[in-house]
Amino acid sequence: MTTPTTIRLQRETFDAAAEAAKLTRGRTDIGAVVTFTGICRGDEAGEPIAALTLEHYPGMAEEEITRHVEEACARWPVLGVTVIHRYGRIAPGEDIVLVVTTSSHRAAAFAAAEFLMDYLKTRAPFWKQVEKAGAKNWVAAKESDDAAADRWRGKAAE
Amino acid sequence: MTTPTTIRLQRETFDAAAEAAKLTRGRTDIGAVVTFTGICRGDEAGEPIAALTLEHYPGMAEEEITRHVEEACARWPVLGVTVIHRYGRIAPGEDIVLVVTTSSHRAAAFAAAEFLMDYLKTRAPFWKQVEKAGAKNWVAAKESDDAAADRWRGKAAE
Amino acid sequence: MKIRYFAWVRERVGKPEEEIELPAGIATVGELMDWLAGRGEEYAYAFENRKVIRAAIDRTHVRPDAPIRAAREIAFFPPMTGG
Amino acid sequence: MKIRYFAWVRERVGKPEEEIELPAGIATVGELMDWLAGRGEEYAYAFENRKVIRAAIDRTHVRPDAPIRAAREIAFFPPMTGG
Repeated sequence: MTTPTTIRLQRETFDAAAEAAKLTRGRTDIGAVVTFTGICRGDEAGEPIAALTLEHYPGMAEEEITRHVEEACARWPVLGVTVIHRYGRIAPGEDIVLVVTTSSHRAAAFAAAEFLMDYLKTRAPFWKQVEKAGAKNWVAAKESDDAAADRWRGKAAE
Repeated sequence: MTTPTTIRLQRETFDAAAEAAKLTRGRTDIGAVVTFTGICRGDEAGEPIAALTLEHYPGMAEEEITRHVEEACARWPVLGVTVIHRYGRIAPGEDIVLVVTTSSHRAAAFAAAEFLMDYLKTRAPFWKQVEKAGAKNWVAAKESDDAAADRWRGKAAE
Repeated sequence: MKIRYFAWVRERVGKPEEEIELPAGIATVGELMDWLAGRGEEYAYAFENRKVIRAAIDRTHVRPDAPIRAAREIAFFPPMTGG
Repeated sequence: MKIRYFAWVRERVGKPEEEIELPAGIATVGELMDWLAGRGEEYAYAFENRKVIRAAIDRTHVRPDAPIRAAREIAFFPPMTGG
């Protein structure tokens, strides 16, 4: 059976609980659900921010996320995956990204969710611009995110 | 500031989304929310089950979970932790356990949630009995769970 | 001293808890298990494989060599299967 | 051939995309960046630090030595900061 997967890019916010419920409804083979929600914080480097604006590469973003969801399904015995990534202007406290993974056991659900988040941070074509005191600046990529993504390379499925 | 933590043992089911919302409401320092939900599966070793019954050691269970939540707060920069563990009879498809962790960044939220689940599996005084075709049997502890818990010992905070 | 039993240890002993008068010469959790095992058939069955039985003194996990003199409550149970 | 720009590469070049006629002798992504950088001040600024610029051919990440002959769409952008 193919693993049910949902990948959506959208301006609107999302309902994490409803998305998790869609993956578990009517099934009794799922023993573990991991939900990761990324939220727009109200400050960056100690300074308050007004908003984030996320630009993305339409088409490529969907394809890149799809490739990584397929890789997660191949590496771990997950029973369902949902990834939703917002673009456009996002205010502090609003959700940015959602990853939900389900599995019979917790290890696979945790690993797949972390893997997907690490890759979304470094490989999915999204760029964050931060508005602070009237000025807009592009957020620089973090080396720690590259290191987090690199730890999955060449690592056998657990 | 002390990290807000909630620890509850209860017969009733819980609302994972409401618990996550309590940890994030009115805050703009949270960038990551990880929610783990453990669910009663409908089969064990290929055979259908009627229900699980969870016995616990009242008093010790709360204390043991509290100690591990405190350890998680000391090891990772988490901004909030909620652990809810049910006891009593639980039917397939029903939730058993909830762990929610929040942090500024995803790595701490993921690590603290996994650490807590690994310890709940092996150190919190709960015992699962499975009902199958009229017979009740105690679930045996899994070596893989002990190994998962052991990987946190002596490991420095990341 | 209060002794509590959980899960299949409780089922085999046939009661969830009891008060005991600790005999002289029983100093550790392991010695207490040996003594309990000699109290009758149901206890012998509950403690037949002492290596898998876990213990807690006053709600804290302990090893078989833990001293029990100061204990108010000692619990015996199988490996935990929560989560 | 369609060239697309994102984030600050787009801002510096001053347009989100354009059609170009690939000159003879430009075989790789890196060579295309060199050629684009020579097209004017805004391009020189956009491509001044070529090491940090990432590229995709037909929506797949590629390295600077990737051949571009068969490409329909080539995109240039800074390191990604999604998630």
